[in-house]
Amino acid sequence: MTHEIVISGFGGQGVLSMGKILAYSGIMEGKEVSWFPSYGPEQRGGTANVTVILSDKPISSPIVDKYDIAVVLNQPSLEKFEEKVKPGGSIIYDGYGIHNPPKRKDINVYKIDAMDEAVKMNNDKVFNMIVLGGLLKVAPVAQLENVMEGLKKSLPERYHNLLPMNKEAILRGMEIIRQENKAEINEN
Amino acid sequence: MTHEIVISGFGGQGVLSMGKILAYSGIMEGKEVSWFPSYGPEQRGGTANVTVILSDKPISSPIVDKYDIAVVLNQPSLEKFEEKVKPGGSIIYDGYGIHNPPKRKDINVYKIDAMDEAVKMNNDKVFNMIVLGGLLKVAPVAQLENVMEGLKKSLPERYHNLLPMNKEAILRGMEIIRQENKAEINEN
Amino acid sequence: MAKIKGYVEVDIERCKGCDLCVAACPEDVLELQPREVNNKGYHYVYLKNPDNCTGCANCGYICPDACLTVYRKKFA
Amino acid sequence: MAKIKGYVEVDIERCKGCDLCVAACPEDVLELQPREVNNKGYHYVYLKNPDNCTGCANCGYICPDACLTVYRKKFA
Amino acid sequence: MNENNIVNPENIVYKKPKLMNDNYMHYCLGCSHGVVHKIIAEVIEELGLEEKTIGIAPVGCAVFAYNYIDIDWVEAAHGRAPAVATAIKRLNPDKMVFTYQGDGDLAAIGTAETIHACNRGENIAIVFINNAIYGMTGGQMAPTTLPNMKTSTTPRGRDVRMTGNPIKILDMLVQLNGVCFATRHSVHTAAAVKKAKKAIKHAFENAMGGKGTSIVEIVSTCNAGWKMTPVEANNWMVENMFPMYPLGDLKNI
Amino acid sequence: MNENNIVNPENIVYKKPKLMNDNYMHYCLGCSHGVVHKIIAEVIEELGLEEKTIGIAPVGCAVFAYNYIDIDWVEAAHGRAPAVATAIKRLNPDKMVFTYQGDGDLAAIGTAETIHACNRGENIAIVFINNAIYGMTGGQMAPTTLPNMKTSTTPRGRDVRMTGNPIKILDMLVQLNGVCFATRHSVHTAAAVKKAKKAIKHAFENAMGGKGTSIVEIVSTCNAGWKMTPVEANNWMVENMFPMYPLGDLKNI
Amino acid sequence: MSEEISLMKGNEAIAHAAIRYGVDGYFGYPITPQSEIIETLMEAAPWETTGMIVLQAESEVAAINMVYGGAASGKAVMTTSSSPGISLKQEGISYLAGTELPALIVNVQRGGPGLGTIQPSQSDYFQTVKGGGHGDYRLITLAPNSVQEMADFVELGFKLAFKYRNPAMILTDGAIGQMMEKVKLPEFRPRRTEQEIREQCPWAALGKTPDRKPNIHTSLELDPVIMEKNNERFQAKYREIEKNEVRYEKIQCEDAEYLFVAFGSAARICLKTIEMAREEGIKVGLLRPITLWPFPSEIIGQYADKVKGMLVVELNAGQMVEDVRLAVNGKVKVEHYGRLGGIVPTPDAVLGAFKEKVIE
Amino acid sequence: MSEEISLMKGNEAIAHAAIRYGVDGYFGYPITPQSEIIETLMEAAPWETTGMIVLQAESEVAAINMVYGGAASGKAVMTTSSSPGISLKQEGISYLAGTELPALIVNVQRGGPGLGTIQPSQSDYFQTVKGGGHGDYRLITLAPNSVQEMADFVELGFKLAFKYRNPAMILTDGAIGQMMEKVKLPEFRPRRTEQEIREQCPWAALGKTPDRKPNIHTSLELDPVIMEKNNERFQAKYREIEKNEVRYEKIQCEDAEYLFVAFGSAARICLKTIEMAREEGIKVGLLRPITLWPFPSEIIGQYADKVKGMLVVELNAGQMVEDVRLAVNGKVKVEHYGRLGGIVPTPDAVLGAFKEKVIE
Ligand SMILES: Cc1ncc(C[n+]2csc(CCOP(=O)(O)OP(=O)(O)O)c2C)c(N)n1
Ligand SMILES: Cc1ncc(C[n+]2csc(CCOP(=O)(O)OP(=O)(O)O)c2C)c(N)n1
Ligand code: SF4
Ligand code: SF4
Ligand code: SF4
Ligand code: SF4
Ligand code: SF4
Ligand code: SF4
Ligand SMILES: [Mg+2]
Ligand SMILES: [Mg+2]
Repeated sequence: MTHEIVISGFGGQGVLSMGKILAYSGIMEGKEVSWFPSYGPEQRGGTANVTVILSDKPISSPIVDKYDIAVVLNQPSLEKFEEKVKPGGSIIYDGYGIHNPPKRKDINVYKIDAMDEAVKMNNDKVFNMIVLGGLLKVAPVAQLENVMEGLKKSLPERYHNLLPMNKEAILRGMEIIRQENKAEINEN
Repeated sequence: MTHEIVISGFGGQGVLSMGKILAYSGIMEGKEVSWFPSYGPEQRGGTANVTVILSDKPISSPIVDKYDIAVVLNQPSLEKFEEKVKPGGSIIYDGYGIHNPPKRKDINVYKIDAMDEAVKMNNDKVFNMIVLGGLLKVAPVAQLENVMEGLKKSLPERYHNLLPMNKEAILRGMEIIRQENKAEINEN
Repeated sequence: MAKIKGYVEVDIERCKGCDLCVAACPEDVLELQPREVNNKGYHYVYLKNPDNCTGCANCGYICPDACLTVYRKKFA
Repeated sequence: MAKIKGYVEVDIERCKGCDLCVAACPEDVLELQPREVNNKGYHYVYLKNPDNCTGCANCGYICPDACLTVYRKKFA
Repeated sequence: MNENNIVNPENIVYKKPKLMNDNYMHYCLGCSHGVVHKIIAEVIEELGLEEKTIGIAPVGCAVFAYNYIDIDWVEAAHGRAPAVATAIKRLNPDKMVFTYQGDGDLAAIGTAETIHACNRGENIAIVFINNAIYGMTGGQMAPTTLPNMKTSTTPRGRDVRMTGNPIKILDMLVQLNGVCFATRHSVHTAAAVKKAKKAIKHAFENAMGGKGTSIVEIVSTCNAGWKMTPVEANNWMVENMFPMYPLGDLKNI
Repeated sequence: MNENNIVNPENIVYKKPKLMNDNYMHYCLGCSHGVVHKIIAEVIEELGLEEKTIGIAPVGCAVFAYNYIDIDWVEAAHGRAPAVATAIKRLNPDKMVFTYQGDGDLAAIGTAETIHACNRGENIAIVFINNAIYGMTGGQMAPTTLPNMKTSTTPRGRDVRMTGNPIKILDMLVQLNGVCFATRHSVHTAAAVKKAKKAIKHAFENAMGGKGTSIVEIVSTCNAGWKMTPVEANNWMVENMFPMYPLGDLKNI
Repeated sequence: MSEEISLMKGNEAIAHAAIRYGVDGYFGYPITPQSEIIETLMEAAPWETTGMIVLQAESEVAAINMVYGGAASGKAVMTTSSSPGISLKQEGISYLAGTELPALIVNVQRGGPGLGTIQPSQSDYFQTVKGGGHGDYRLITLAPNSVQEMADFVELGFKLAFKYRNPAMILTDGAIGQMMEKVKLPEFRPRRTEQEIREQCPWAALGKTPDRKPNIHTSLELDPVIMEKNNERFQAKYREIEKNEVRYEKIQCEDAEYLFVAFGSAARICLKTIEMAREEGIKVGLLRPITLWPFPSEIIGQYADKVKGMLVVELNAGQMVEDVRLAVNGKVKVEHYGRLGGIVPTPDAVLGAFKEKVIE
Repeated sequence: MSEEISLMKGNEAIAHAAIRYGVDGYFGYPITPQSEIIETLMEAAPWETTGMIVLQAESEVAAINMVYGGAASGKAVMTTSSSPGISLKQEGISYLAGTELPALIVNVQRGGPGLGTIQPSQSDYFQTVKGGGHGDYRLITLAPNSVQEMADFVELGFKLAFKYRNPAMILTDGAIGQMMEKVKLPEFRPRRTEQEIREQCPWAALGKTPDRKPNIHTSLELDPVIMEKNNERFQAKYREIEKNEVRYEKIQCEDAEYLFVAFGSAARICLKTIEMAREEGIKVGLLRPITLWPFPSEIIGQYADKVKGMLVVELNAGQMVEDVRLAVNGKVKVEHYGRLGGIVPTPDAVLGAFKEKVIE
């Protein structure tokens, strides 16, 4: 089983590190993984994205242009990636960042109000963990314990005290994600 | 008719400009010419040489490694070029610069005491013109008037007052050159 | 006595919410939108206390993104 | 009175006849060969007035080609 | 009082310069580059040099300067802007040619080109943005990085025993006869902006007047590279950069 | 008196240094390079650094320095000797590493490498032969060529309005904290040679002592490039070069 | 999960592998997309552990000449950059080759020409394997296609460089440099002591000991007769390397009726294309050159007798395809599919091109 | 004798031709064997006559970037150097290509690699025609084989450079640069006025007038989609040049059973070899590429059907031979004879090699 996932949002939204945690989780799960970022000049702002592939087999191309799952955290990301989701695939979007939700009918659409939830939790920093929780709910590519292992690996030692808070955020994300559309596939 | 000539001596002996005058003379005579110098880092001393080719036909290679005539003005030059004279060709050497004269029997050997003559004429600068005179005697590749035209062309205007003196030196060179060996060619 | 009043127009879509104008304003006129963002995702600046504005243009000079048009008028 | 005498040996084949030692010698000891040249074609230096030499080594210091060995001895 | 009384073109006291177009600038929020761009646009306009100016953009965050000011531009290879400007000015002596360069561009890879253009006294102006870091490539150490300052290639702070002290390139350049004007400014307050503008104007006038090379250093912030907010960066600059790079004229003849 | 009384090893007061081999030097008659080579050979010997020294030869007339002094040598690309020396010294901190460079090499194409090695305070010594010309390539203008001086690329004399003034690179380098010793000498008299030797010795000691970068400029002649006899060249140097490049220490800490 | 497996970028892998291999010195100048290499090194501060020197140079030109100096003293030294920076190093690279010094250079390619783009590209193939610098020389060229190979080729590059006294290049690109994959880093290996270097590299300029002649490193020789001899020695060495060091990978080539030839990131994409093609029943294999020089001409020549056609896939306008054609020498059709300017083709685009150009 | 004929070095001919052609600016740094070019210009002081600017730059890197600047302002500008100096210019050359600016660069080659030798060589062929700099670009490359052509190709080089907005290179060597031959210099041609430049080169950065948008010269494009388009435009232009601008000379090819392929000074030597071979009754001709890029592949391909074998003669270890083989595509044997490190082969050595390698 191979999951080709793209995560996309504003520069500061923790897109790349969310991808990294996901990839580490995959490793903990014993999978092959690849993580391929968009990269550019350093200026802040603008949109960043990362392609994460998790697979039971060696990964051939780390670069793809159709995705099983797209996680989009702002409007430009949705505009860029909506059309690149495979029919029958899924899109997850954040309700705060996106005003015009996805329109495609042949994909599963999930909404997660992660930003609002983060504000509620009084902690901007967990925004991307909430999203990750949502993603893991939709596509359980790794078990929670392995995700926590991956998180541990990808955080410097000095931040390990934050692990419980992150776990809570992930769990919260799993709870609050809601399906808005179920893919209608016309096989003809 | 093609003449492939090399002139070789110490850096300061006016070898390159002698070659240039010869080449210009050839042009005045209506010939095709080429002039190819040895070149190196600028330091004084060491040996310089120039290959001059005069021909009725377009010149193919300006670089050759057998010569019809070699004019050698110091010992290292003789050592380098004696073997490169074509059988039946000629070598011209200056008696002051060369202590061990050429040994080959299959070439014509000419001696010219140009340095001594220049001292006699009280003018170091005409040394190379005396040698040129000798060369022209041995191989009349250009008529004197054309040589003088060539000289004029190759000298900056401000030195044109020196033309008569140079002419005298060339004539002197024609006079003092002496044949020391006549080529014995074994055609077998 | 003549009274000087100012006003500042913000080009919201150019504004990156850098806060420099806010810090530079001597009259506490400006503030970043606490929640609203523009299309680039920035909390842009708005006039919290427009009446305080003197039109001194400090904000305009230091805005790196040339978002601000500053007006100033003397009232009799 | 003690008398100091000097002498200079010239490595003729290294000498390029640059004349610097000649100019540097305070005792007019040295001169370039007016006619003779070495194998490189240079008019090398020789001791024209060897008796004048004091072994001050000026010539040696400034010779760029390290041709000169300078001797110096005090005679009682 | 109604704001409509005020919002009227005749009451405008500050606005985006005419020569600056509407393109959205790629710079990080709060980056000093934008302020300097505005100044340059204003000065060109005020001197009436729109049709005579050729700007040389560097490799650095300001590489896209050409997208924002509507004059003719040439984007130079990293560090080579002074060489590029030299040729353009020599070949077109009646034009106003200026370079716009960062500290990495001007004082690291471009050291030779900077010094020799200044030494020849090329009639150009150099606007030098010293933000003590390589902004564009992600915040590496620049020649002007302060001692103990953290950058991505000096994660524990610049150790001057390993990497040398910050280079005060202006102090070196003023020694060259070709330099007619060398000055240091900043753009963190309205007053500073006005002074910097005067300096740049003077530099551009020198370039047109054939007086030699003028160089205007703008001590700047790179809040992204410094990992601060723009406001913090300004304060940090005043506290830390100004002592090392004191503002004011170093030469003006 | 019999000369044999004198010609005896024990009476030798001056001779070719031991570290200088018998190879015939390629330099023009009277070239200053040879004198400086002798000094370097003597200093290395006197400091007992034969086994610890690595010399960096430039591209310039002294490119063949490696043929004459029997130590380990690395021939650097034109202008890059300070970079080459930087790495060798950093990787081998107990070695004595020096560069030997001409004015074209050090102050034209190598300007950036020179300035940055000095700024980092690399523990190396730089011997800088300033003969105000590109000797090796046939006498073109160097950055240090004097105003109105004729060279093959300034056949009517260097016009400083076109090419700039001579660069006094030492005056720029002394401003850098990394430089511990900067001094100017010549080798046209025995006394001068002795002083130059002391300076080079000090520089080499600094390099071993980890005190930073030392640079010894030797104001030199290039009689071939200057189109004079060696003796004329020395006189011309005293008259014309010394006023522009005054001898003496610029920095010694 | 073994503790040894980490997830990191190709650029980071190079840095960590260099420290572990016992590299003595790194000299570099920042440029996207490879600045992580120097940043990772600076973060790791190996001068405090292995003694490795890491220096941010004032320019790429300075950096390559630092490498030249370090190499001349027998040290294992390296530099890394990306395309424009590599162009600036060409004189220095030619000097390394002309002086027969071992060194490792990494080019994390981006699209050109000029300042170009920072996205991945393979358009410096010619520059690398034909000679971007002047003179007849060759760079041993390794083309990793994974983060693991980024790590592994540091050691391989140095081994080959020292074995043949020749600079080696890792030619990779922004995709491999920026992506993260699992990687097993090599074991730590102590840096060689000066004594070891003096023994293993008797040519090293480390100070002349009385038992030997001076070690002189120069590429200059004014006597053309000697210079020609030097060049003939280089050429003989190159022939030797061509004989011994060709490396490539064959993937599903046994029954292949068609062949892809691709290296580095392009080869990764072809892997997926092969999967797709095989699903459609098209028998296609991939020949992946690992050494770009020496080039696997012989094996490609052999396949020319077996397959019906070849497609060379590159992130450029057609460079390696020339070497493939030279190897094939007219025996079979060799087509090229390339994308330019930082675009990385998708596997289906490659498949489409393959069908259009190669299968009639 | 016409007054117009002079005797001069190839290097001098380039300088005089540049002045007469109305070149606007020369920027260079001395290096043997081509310093006569800048020296001749400085002696001629054209700034006093035609207004041409001549500047000795602080380095080759500065010089090529001056050329870049001058070219961006629409001027006819040039630089000259020799092999190591040309290596330093590679970044700048790639920028010129990436920004589509016309300029003339002259490489008077010497032997390499490294500092090498100052004697003639042709070992920068690959560097020139394949891309010494980074990215997919091409240099229009002219290879003169006489002093006359040195003079003539200044004009030709600029014409092509401006026609296609692409840098052009004269690739020659120390032999052609240093030798004197008769030459007829071109007529004086006035330099273009600013008005003319504005008309002929509307892209020139000369100050924005109200009637047009800003002229911006940049090779940067971060959007790979646009960057690919740029590159596709370059490639289309290159195809156009390949279609229109191939130049070569055929000598005694009509009845040839064998073919020499050689350029520049090597071609001169082959001329004599042909004479010698024909005296022995061997029918051999010479195909001399004048443009090295675009390469005369088509005509060589045609001869592959006619002759029994080809010998490529170069002053290098085998570079152009690859392009000949690509053109021949296996149809006939293509052998190589090269001398290295500054050695210029003699005509009989070439004849010997020909007999040994090509005639069985
Ligand atoms: C030859 C070359 N080397 C390196 C780079 C990468 N690079 C781009 S910008 C830059 C430094 C920018 O720093 P600075 O000049 O200080 O400008 P800033 O971004 O800080 O304004 C570097 C190293 C490049 N593009 N070209
Ligand atoms: C990259 C490069 N550029 C130019 C040259 C040619 N070149 C050799 S030596 C030299 C200048 C020498 O002048 P200087 O450094 O003053 O040394 P000098 O010969 O005067 O002692 C030049 C330009 C070269 N070899 N390499
Ligand atoms: S004009 Fe002055 S008072 Fe008004 S908002 Fe701006 S800074 Fe504040
Ligand atoms: S300074 Fe400009 S960009 Fe920054 S917050 Fe104020 S208006 Fe917005
Ligand atoms: S030692 Fe002194 S006195 Fe003797 S020759 Fe030399 S310089 Fe003259
Ligand atoms: S200084 Fe030396 S080289 Fe010159 S003349 Fe005297 S001994 Fe000869
Ligand atoms: S990285 Fe620094 S210099 Fe660059 S745009 Fe951002 S703040 Fe400005
Ligand atoms: S050219 Fe000048 S520097 Fe070079 S060896 Fe001759 S005199 Fe010395
Ligand atoms: Mg900066
Ligand atoms: Mg010099």
